[in-house]
Amino acid sequence: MKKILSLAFCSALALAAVQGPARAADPIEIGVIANLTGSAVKTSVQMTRGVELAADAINAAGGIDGRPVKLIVEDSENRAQEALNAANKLYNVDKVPAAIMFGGSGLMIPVAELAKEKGRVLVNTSSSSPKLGNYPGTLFSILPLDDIVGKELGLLMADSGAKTAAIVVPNSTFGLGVAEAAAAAFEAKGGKIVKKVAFTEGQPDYRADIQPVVPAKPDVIITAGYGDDSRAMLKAARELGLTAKWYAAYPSILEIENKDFLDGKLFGVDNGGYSQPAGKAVADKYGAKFNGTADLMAHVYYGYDALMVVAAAIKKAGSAEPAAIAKALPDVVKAYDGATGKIAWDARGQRIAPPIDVIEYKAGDFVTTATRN
Amino acid sequence: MLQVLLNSLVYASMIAVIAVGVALCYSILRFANFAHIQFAVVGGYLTYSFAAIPGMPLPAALALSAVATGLIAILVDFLVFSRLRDITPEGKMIVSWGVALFLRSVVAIIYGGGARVFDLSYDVVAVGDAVFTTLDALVVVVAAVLMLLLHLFLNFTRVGSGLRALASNADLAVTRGIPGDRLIKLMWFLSGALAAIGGTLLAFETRLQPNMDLIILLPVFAAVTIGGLSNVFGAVLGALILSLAQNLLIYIDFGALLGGESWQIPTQFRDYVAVLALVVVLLLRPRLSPLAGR
Amino acid sequence: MLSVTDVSLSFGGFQALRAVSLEAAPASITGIIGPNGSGKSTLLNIVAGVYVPDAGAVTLNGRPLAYGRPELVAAAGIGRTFQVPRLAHRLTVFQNMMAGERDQAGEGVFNLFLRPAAVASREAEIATRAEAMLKRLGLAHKANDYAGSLSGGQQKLLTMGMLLMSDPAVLLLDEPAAGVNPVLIEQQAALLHELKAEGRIVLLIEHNMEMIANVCDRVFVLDAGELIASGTPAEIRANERVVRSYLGMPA
Amino acid sequence: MLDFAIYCLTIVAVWSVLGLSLNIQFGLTGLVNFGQILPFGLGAYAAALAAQAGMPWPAGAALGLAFAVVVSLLVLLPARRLSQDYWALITLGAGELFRLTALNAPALGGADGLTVPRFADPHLALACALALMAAAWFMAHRIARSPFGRMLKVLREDEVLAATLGRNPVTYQRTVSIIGWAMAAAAGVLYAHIVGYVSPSSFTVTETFIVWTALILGGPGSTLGVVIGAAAVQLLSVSSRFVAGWIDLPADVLANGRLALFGLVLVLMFLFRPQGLIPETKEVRDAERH
Repeated sequence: MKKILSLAFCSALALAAVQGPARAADPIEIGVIANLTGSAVKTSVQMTRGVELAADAINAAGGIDGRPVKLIVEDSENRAQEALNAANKLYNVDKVPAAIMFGGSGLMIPVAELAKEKGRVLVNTSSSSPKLGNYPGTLFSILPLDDIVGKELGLLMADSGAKTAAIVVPNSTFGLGVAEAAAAAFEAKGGKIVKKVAFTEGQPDYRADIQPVVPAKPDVIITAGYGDDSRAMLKAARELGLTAKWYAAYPSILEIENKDFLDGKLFGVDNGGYSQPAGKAVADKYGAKFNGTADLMAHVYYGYDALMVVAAAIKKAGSAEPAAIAKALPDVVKAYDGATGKIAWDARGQRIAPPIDVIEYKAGDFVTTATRN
Repeated sequence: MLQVLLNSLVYASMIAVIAVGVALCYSILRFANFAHIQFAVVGGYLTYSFAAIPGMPLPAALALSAVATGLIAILVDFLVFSRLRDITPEGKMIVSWGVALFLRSVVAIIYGGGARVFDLSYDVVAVGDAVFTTLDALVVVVAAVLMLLLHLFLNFTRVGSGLRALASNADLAVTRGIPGDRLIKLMWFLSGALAAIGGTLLAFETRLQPNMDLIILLPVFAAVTIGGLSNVFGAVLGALILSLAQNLLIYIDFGALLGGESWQIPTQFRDYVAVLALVVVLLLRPRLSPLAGR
Repeated sequence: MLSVTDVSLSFGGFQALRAVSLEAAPASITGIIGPNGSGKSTLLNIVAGVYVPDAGAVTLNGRPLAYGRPELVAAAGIGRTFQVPRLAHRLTVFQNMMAGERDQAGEGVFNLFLRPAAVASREAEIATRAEAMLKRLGLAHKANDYAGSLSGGQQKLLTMGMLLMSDPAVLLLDEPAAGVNPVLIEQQAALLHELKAEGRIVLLIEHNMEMIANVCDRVFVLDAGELIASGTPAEIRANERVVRSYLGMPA
Repeated sequence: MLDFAIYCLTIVAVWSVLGLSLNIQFGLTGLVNFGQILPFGLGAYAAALAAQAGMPWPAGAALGLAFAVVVSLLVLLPARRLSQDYWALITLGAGELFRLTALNAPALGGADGLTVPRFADPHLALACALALMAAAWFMAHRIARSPFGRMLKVLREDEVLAATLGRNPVTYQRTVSIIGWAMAAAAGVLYAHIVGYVSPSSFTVTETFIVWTALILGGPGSTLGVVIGAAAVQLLSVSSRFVAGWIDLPADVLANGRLALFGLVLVLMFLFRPQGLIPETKEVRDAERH
């Protein structure tokens, strides 16, 4: 058995060693870390597809200075240790200069620590924890922090004339972060929060969670969340007869459970994508490659922009060395008009002042009704 | 309050249909079968697949799935458990976990990790302040009918009384000419089929996920334990008690009770009730260990 | 002196023992016989501390037993064997024998890590005794075999040996001769005589009347939870009621 | 590449400690702990909480061990009356209670968990992990080969026999639980500092059964076997990533395939080699010494 083990391990090492250091004509390898198993799989896959579309676009245009981009996709299983395993493999064995990652802060922060230690680049497409600002020069976020989006959401609610609101969010950093910022902005404009529900994700049914919201009779409901949990949550709300309007951060990542229930009653803010020409182009490519845009979520745009800015940085720096990429990144984004609109970073590499799209769900489609830059 | 009762009844129905299978298996083979709950998930997915066949009505898909899952349970017993009848109960539990892990992963490979949902149309019915759906009503009725049929089967058929004899004293039953092996196969078929129906009902109400078994593991085992592990109808009662306790706990406004501001226990603490019920019931049951009785 | 006084015990509605009394003196072998279900094993289980009697008392040298705490009863010097021998099957015969000794420095975790020398010397002492005991039982050649691989009779000898390691004042033996080949039965009988000579109290449940007649000083007969007779083996053989209710039937 | 090997070894060492801990509980004593992740998680969360409060890591370690010991006694309270399959359900429930609490208590970071300072130097992490593994190995080996371990094995084979020999099984079970849980908690403390993050998703029933797979694969009761089992399971996990690049399977199929393999290993080992790859050694007495 010892023999078999050491054999397996050695062959793994040998396999990795074959890949060796990069030469000029070699492809540039970029890592992708996403939850391909475990939970939040759909959004992760959407992000990965976005990166793939970007890679297709780059390679179709002849690559970066003649070198094609090659993606190495690793699964994080939505567990910190597996995310670290994945990042360790990408940074230490595949020696990728940069990795694009989908995952909550619980996974993103350990990987950011490792990236910092190894002097590599990590591009965040999903996590919005304020702690991510602690890795300047290592971690760059395509997604803006929750407080920005949350505040815009709160203002939008107040503008609609709503007086009372209930909060129904998952008890994650994302859900609570959005809810807090939105509630603060809403209350500053004279609104009142009448009920707050923070549910644990991963439960099959949320009827008992939504139940207490019904007697509170709010005008609007602040929500955030994605995937199967959002679908189950909306189903419970519909069955319990909630008639309030919904205000969501990134409404496209909600899984719409019943079109009629939410038609004309779901609003929200997102940054870029829907109204930008670059976003439309990505959506078209998505439709061509993945059989239509029915399941398209905003994460496609984040993934797409993530790889695009990394590629632009490599091109500008004339080198795929991580330090050069990190140095070039803040410069190239200034000139980049991407699927999620213009990207502006603060000194920590966190996205600020994103263009905000105001979105309404009408007749089964997310319609951008206004854009604030 | 009426709403709490309704919610409890619906939840208890789904748990009970799955829990009786665990009790059935425990009563005859004397081990807690983790794989049983995975049978429920497999059954749910099978119903989903059969229903996708053009022209297949949902009830037929459900029946097919029940039969198929029953056969899978027999197959698992033939391949695994029947060869391990002599090992300790805890050894069997570990093995059954292995089986569950294997099935769960295979389901995930075939269907992917994301959730699947049945696209059902149903209406919402209001009773005073409370609401329920016609689907809820269907779930409760199906569960009740199944339990009634199981009761009639176990108590008023020759095969059923054979099963009961096997459960109360396997050695004696076999020496009296009751065909033990065939009855054990029947037991597996029954519990597999029940699991499939329970799993499908759960999927109707909520969703299908490969790891759904982990979500309902505690409630199901708590229900079975409350009912007395080897008592089939105790499991039904256990499911009702547990479900009621869980829903009441999050319904009661403890803040107002204590004269303060409204404060309720967050819903996610529901599962604490299941675990606590499990522990308390186990503590209260005397003389389980060969050394007990002190 | 081991005294059982008016002991009664019922399980649910079933009266397993009804006011049973008996006494066993040091350096004696006392037999308990009776048909299956007569309450012999129940009585043994009470004396061994497994069951708590509903009424009555069991005393050893005047001190009542810790009912319901078999490990305390064992520690008080009452050793028992089982009809189906209980052994650590996946330990060697020698290791089983070593486990029989109660007072072991090496069973304290602190000693184990802080006083390894004391543990080692005590272990060597016990090993010497275990070796001697195995020789005495005629099992020395099996020392390194798994206990589970012994024959039934050898296993019964081994369990007796394990008890003797901690020098019990009382031995409760549950059908030591059942299913054992005649050669080993003779060996057992010889061992019992030795134990008696050492001044121990031996209580013996047995169906093998030859064994009873060979070794016992006094015999008590149980039937349906009640004591129906007592006396020397010869007296018991002559007792009409005993013959009718027990000995007359094929055992 | 070397860094990756160092990281892998570190992870293997940590999981070996978990395996050794389960081994003295189940392999030696027969205690079926389906909540093995509980002491592990307690250690990890204690390290995280101490770090959050600005305390140095030894404080976290001490806190973790203390938590584990206290909770092991609490969970063991009912054990004296229960047979092992019930004990399995209780520990399973206790592990889930812990996870639910971590998931729902804001002070414990909720679903998003807590940050822990990471080892600055991977070599240091490896050294610490190896040191802990060596200590656990030494303890486990010493116990297995001692009179104490002998009585534990008697207990495993037959609790009634142990009582008949004048031992109180509960006392021994309690001691074993305290040692085993403290060991697992120490592994948890180290794990937190290696991964740099604790969150409820790292402490699920699945993790418990990864340890079980390692134990059953390696050989219950065998110290060496368990370490080899843990190494096999963890390295299989890591190396399957390379297999993915090789045979071009989707990552999710591979990850699930790996879990399916673990399940299969559990079942097949029970069916065909219940003693494990490296069976427990028979303690033979050398007659020539005397």
